[in-house]
Amino acid sequence: MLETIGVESMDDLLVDIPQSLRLESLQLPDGLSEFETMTRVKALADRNRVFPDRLTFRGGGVYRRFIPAVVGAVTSKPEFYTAYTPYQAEASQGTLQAIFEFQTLIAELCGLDVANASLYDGATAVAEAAMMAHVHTGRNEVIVSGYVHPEYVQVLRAFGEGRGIKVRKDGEPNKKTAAVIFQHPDFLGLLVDARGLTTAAHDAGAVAIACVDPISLAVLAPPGEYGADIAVGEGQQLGLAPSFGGPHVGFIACKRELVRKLPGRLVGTAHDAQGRRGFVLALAAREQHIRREKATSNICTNHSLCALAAAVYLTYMGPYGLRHVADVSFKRAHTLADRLKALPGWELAFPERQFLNEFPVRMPRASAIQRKLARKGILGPLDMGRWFRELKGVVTFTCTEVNDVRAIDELVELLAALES
Amino acid sequence: MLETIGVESMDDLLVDIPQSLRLESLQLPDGLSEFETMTRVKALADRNRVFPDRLTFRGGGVYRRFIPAVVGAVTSKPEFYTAYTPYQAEASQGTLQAIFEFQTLIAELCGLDVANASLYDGATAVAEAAMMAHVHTGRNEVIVSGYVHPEYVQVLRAFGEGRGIKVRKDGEPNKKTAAVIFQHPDFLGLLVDARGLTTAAHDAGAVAIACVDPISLAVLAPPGEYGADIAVGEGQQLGLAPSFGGPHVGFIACKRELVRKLPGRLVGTAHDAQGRRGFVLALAAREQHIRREKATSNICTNHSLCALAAAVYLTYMGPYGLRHVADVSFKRAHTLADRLKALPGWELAFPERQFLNEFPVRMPRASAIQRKLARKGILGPLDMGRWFRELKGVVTFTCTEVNDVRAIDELVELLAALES
Amino acid sequence: MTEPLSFELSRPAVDPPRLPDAEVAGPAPKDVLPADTLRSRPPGLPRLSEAEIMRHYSRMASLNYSISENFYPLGSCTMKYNPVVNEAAAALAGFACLHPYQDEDTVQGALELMWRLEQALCAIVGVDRVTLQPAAGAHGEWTALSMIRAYQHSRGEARTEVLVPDSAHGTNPASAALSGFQVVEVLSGPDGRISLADLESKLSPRTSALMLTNPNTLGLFEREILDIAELVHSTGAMLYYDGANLNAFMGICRPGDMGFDAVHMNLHKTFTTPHGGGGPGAGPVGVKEELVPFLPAPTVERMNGQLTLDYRRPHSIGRVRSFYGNFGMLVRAYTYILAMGGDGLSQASQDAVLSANYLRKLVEGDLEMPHDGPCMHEFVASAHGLLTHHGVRALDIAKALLDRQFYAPTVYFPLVVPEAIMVEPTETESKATLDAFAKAVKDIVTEAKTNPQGLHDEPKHLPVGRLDEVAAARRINSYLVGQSEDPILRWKAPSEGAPKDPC
Amino acid sequence: MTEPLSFELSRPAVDPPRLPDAEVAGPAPKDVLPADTLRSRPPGLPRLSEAEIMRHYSRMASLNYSISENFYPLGSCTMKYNPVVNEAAAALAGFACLHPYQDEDTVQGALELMWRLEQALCAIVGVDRVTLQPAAGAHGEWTALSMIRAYQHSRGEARTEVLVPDSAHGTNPASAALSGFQVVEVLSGPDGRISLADLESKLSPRTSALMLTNPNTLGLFEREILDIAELVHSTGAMLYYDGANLNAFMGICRPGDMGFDAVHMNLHKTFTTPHGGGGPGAGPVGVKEELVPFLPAPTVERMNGQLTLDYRRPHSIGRVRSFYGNFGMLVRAYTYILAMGGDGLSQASQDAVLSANYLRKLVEGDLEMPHDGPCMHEFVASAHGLLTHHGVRALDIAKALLDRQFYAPTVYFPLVVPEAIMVEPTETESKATLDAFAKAVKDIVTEAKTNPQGLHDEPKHLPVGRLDEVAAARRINSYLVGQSEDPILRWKAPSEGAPKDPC
Ligand SMILES: Cc1ncc(COP(=O)(O)O)c(C=O)c1O
Ligand SMILES: Cc1ncc(COP(=O)(O)O)c(C=O)c1O
Repeated sequence: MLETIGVESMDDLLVDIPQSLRLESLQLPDGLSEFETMTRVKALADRNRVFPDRLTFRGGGVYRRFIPAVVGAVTSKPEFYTAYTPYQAEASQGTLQAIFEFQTLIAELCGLDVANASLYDGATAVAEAAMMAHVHTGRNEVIVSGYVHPEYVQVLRAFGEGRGIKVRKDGEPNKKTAAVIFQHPDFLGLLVDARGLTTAAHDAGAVAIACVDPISLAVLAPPGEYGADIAVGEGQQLGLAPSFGGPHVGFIACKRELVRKLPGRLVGTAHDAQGRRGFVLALAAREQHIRREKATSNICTNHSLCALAAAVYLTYMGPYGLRHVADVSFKRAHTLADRLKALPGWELAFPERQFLNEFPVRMPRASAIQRKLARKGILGPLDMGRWFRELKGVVTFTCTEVNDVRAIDELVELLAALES
Repeated sequence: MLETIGVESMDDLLVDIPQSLRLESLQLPDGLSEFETMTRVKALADRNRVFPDRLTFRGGGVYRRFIPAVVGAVTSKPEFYTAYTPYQAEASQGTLQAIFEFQTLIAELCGLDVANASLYDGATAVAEAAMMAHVHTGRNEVIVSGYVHPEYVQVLRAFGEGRGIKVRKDGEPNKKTAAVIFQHPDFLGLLVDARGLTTAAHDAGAVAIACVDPISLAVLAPPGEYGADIAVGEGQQLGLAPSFGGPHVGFIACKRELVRKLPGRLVGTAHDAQGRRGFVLALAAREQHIRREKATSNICTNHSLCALAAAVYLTYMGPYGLRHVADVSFKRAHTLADRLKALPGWELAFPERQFLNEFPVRMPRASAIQRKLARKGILGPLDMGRWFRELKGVVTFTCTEVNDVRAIDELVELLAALES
Repeated sequence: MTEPLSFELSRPAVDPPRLPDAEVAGPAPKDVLPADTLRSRPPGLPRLSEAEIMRHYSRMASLNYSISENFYPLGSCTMKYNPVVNEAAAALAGFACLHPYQDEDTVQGALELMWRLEQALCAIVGVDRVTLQPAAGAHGEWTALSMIRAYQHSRGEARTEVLVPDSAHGTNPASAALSGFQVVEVLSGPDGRISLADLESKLSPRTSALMLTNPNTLGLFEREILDIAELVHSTGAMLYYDGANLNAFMGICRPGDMGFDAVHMNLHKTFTTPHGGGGPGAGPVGVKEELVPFLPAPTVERMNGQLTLDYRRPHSIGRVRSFYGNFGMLVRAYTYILAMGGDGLSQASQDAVLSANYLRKLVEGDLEMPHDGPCMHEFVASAHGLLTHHGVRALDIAKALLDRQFYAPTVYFPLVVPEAIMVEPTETESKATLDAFAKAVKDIVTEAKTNPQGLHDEPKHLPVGRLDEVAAARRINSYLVGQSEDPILRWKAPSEGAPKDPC
Repeated sequence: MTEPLSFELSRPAVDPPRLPDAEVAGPAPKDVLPADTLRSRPPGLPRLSEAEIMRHYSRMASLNYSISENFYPLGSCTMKYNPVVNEAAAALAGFACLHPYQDEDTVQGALELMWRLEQALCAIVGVDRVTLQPAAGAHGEWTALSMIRAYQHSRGEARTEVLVPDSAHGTNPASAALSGFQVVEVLSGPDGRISLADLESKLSPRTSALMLTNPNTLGLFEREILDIAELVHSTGAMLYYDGANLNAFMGICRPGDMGFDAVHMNLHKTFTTPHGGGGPGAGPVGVKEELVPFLPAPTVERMNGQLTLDYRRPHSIGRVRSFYGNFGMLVRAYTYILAMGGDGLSQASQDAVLSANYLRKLVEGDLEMPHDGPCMHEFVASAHGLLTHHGVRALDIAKALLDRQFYAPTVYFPLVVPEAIMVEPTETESKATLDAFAKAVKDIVTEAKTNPQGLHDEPKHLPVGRLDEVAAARRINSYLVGQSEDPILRWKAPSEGAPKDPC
């Protein structure tokens, strides 16, 4: 090949690199065979502790759920996972159609008009939504109402910093308010007054942004029903492994009038000369590759494959399967809550509030108990005191369809034994 | 659908079934969700003990070897694994070409003219080869020379039973002898006089059948080089998991003059009207669906997907990769043998014989030691006394590229500690 | 687009993959083994990078039709959807990494699975014990016949004939022959069922067994099965059930109750283990009490709460394959049975029968139906009239279906129907798919009547057109008789030392 | 063949999948929650069986080109082969099943992997620390600029401008704007490199940073990089490296040594994590000493032999995403780096440069090369002459390549080359593939000169022909302004209650 090029050596191709920059070699060990590589990587994996699904009662934004095998069978298809962003539509109809289906599924779940192709995660989805509100209203303040996932709020703050968006915790919206952001159910698992918050936002001319749990929407009124303008959320529960926090998938859906402000990719239908329907990247004029510094967002690579997983998951479940999952999780969590609050010294932290399948409990001697649970292979509840000073001693438990009754029994019996 | 058919109920479609035969229901529990199913199946899997690759020193026909990830990536493609036997060639070119490549790879390895599409396993491959020899020579006796895998011999006996083929252990071939069958290296891992056995068979007008280890053929003279007429073997080492003994893959290759006697599928090239090359099932007139009771074999479904795995494995390795694997295994096994024979009371069972990577050792207090090895997570050697009275106290050890030096150290140190 | 062979893509510039080093000193085989035991030159394996391998096989995969992308109504083959959870189950390290010679106390889960699968299969087909050893249906047939022979032998009977209907699958007579029996053909009657009269005339003291599948290969239930069983048993012969058609009646009836003494099952048909492009499958055989002593060894037995492999079976026919059968396929089938349950399996069979009758109804205006319905899980149509009147054969219809994204039905089988087209839709296909297939058949038949020549040129939209098998056979023959050096049955480097030589 | 939407395939007759029962008594949400918090009707999800889902997505997959089946020379995107072992590594239960809020002592292996990956990336690009949090390249750009702003802020500087070359990727100005900076464009000179004179004229005390990729998006190494760095640093601004082009010189040179203060890396380009049809990727950012205090929290630190997540970073810009980044992608990249080693990575970059120059040479007779070589890992050609003389655009060439089984190069980027065709072959393609691609280009250019109209009609062999994006945009606009009720951006049931309604 060098001969064809007409040079003598590799160095002739690297002439533009100043000699002073040239390296002898990388300060890294030599390569390994696949077998040795995998042996070492597996040794690292083995140094982590895997808690079984059924004994995992910790949530806080990442949940154990049943993942149908068909999800992995689809996402592991190289035709999907080794394609790029579908710039050439005619040779990317598989990816484009999958995104189009994802957009529709999310819009349906949220009861809103249009959803995008995906965002990185729930946290950046909240931040992007705030940016939309900021641009839409021309206002510089967003209100975070109630217990929104603390990491989402941190990301929102970091995002807002550059654009001069102030993040206010609670309080009444006013005419400086670009958006009211709430999570429903909130970070503690409690239902909030989504309708009231939406109305208050609208009354102040602000945008209402609902951060939602997609599985809850099989049961709860979707944001579109109570009038929220933008719905965002984290899609991990829709067929994605916990994977130490990522990759998962953020989603965002909005009303028609906000569509031009949406960040990221959007896929729409188009037709060829023979009238065949196909799918294309649409409204690209919002995006960085066309609009550069005037783009609605800088996002380019998003989380397409995770969106595909979510689409397969939702299609597997269908409307009634998804509701069944939500119902089972609800029933089990309520059973667990009833049994926990009967333990001496335990009480629900907000007994007057409703929840679905995650709930806050006041638990005595939290850290000692956590250690004992771990020793028994149980991933116990999540300590809220870590983030909220006022919630010292409060933990949240999560139940889903993977926590069978025997697992709940095991947990409660162990706790009862510890209390006695 | 019932309406279209023009009946009222399912029962109307089942009218031909005598009422007395109709069941109320199956005596089986009701079905389960995928999640519960997998939980139960996994509970069974968890009741088995998995010895790590590197600490597995047991062989005897099934070996731990490095399986490149690309093998699974190919065989898990639904286009391959959910297709049927390629009856419609135009819509099955992928499967047909894969088989054609497998046939070529096996023929190349064996140094013989033609190989078939696969057989069930090494044992039935031996039996089918004997059947070929029986038909080819019109003779009724086969000689099994030396330590051929005892289960292969059992299958050969069962196969022979119906056709009246007598299986003789060792002895000189004579004019009643249809075939001389030997394994090289043999069941103990020792090289045999393949050339001499082949010549003796030919001198008596018998067919020489070599049962070979495919990885050994990267190093050892292939059957074609020393004149064997048929080569058979077990292909598990070519990219297939141990899987408690199956599914693996049998292979068979032969000289040109025996091709019409081959059992099972054969794929060949053919061309379409435009001159494009394609692949088709060939020489079908040997087979059961055409020749029925006069077929060379009754085999129909064979082990195509396993053959595909083997083809990918061999292509990944290439000629020099495969030799490297054989060399590494050889060196490690010889190191282990040297260290074992230095242990007090231990000795090579056949010190005058050559071996590649499996070898017989006389070991004191075998069963006590095995128990202790198992306790340390080591799958120790295989007891030959189980099959051969004369080999009481003899065990075989196996080393491959997965048994790293630290594993060998661990094993030897543990044994040394037990001996002192 | 076709794909070159790996051998043609091979490049000498490709380094072998990185592999572990020996890490120990010591000579290589070539340094110590006698020269005449060594290979003289490396085997002619191709040399490709992993990237090239992946692309090569991915492209080949895309040349295949498969149940995952296409309706695959291949009669007698029960091409139903293979749940992906089966694959996950078989891949569990606790199964995939087990050495067959591990000590029994370390494989109790595997033995438990085999035990439970055996129990479930017994319940489904109505037998007393099942061997899981046979690797496929044909292997099961032969295993069963061997047991029957051993049983009769043990009673001092030397029965030498096996009766096989003319509509039987080719493996039936082949298995009988392999077991050393004479094959005697039994004729079908005009209603597509076995002719009782003919059966009676062929039965004799020499008869060892009658091999039967029910519903038979025409998709028709042998209504007189109880009479057949009585007749066969009355001569002291046994009744063997070819289980390829078990998908027709799980939970509806059982071969054991019909009087069958031995039954094979194709786990790769009825129990959704994938076909793999031609295997691996699994062909367990169930038997009634009197055949139990003759089962292949080992069997799985429960003793004092532990499961154990029982090798001490003095009457056993021996071993029919190494180890314990295609264990990985047993895991898949067990997973399927667990997920479906008794209720699910019954429903599956009912839906299979419903699909077949529905589709039969849709196409009966287009294709001749040589036999009256209702059918069971499949039906056989005929293109005989089309051939006579329009010169269009079953093969042409098959190829035309390929061009319309459908895999073809089985054609020219069973042999008793001229220009047979054997359609098995299975229960996992939607009505929409059946409707689309029926429409394709209608279109093709219309084309057959208006433009038969067009059909002869199909398929046109596949990677290759019809391949000339006759020419291929001729070239193979030239090779076999030594008139040519191109084996056709394998790739061969153009010539020694030519650049294509991969080494 | 196109594939209907899942919503169009949906059938009300399909039962929901079997799912675990609650196993506990107790009311369902609808029985206890206030009515106005409840959903009024089920969401419009499709209803398909698993078999139908598998077939639906399998067929869709077959409509895609991908690196596993096609050469994919998409410039700037580094579409190289993704080793399958990466996938196996990420799927290990010890990684895939970790909850991000597990206690640190239960995730030491994961933290160790992150630590080692950070070390390796530091060594490769020549920086002091790396944050693994950003989810993609653009996210990394924004993270880095945020750190630079925070750093300058901490020194009391309020720098408001970021300089971006006219050849830069769109995410560069977009990220700068998102970080609140004014974007100032720097012009390229006639040799395709940044114009030092123009740079000097745009630099000012307001300048916060210059964003640069090197080799730049024309595939050309910025020969004067050391002068550029000095110039930028002399004004107190910082130098930011867009790591999309890192594949050009691993082991050959390092951005850190060139003078870059912050560097993002696209693990989904250089380090073989698959692109997934548009992510997920990972965009770690490496920084020099002075920016370290501003890294997002948490960082991974080693303390007393234990690894820990350090949240107490008072100067940190905060958090840029939840948890610790796209951990699954980090596992893949680490696996790749381990397998390749320092030697393998260096070889990869050299091979990438070799491939690009070879391919450039092959096509330079057919396509204009606006800039002199040698190039680095990619090159940019132009169809400007073809457009002027034959009316054939870069887009036409792209579509014609699709018809020949090749994915198209990036077109119309970078913006500084008219009718740009940006080709990045990568090191994992064989010479045979490059030759075949060059031949296809030659054929297409010949056709452009002889039969330009023919090219406008391509692609002809794909599931759809060219799609009318303009008409689509018009219809979307109608919807957005309320003149139509078809959103185009999603499927909508034909009308309420119509049979297509999936619920
Ligand atoms: C009716 C019938 N009998 C027997 C068999 C043989 O089964 P196998 O292919 O598993 O050996 C088949 C399958 O092709 C069949 O359809
Ligand atoms: C030069 C360049 N910069 C930045 C990016 C943005 O990276 P990402 O898509 O990962 O956000 C890309 C990738 O498209 C690129 O090619």
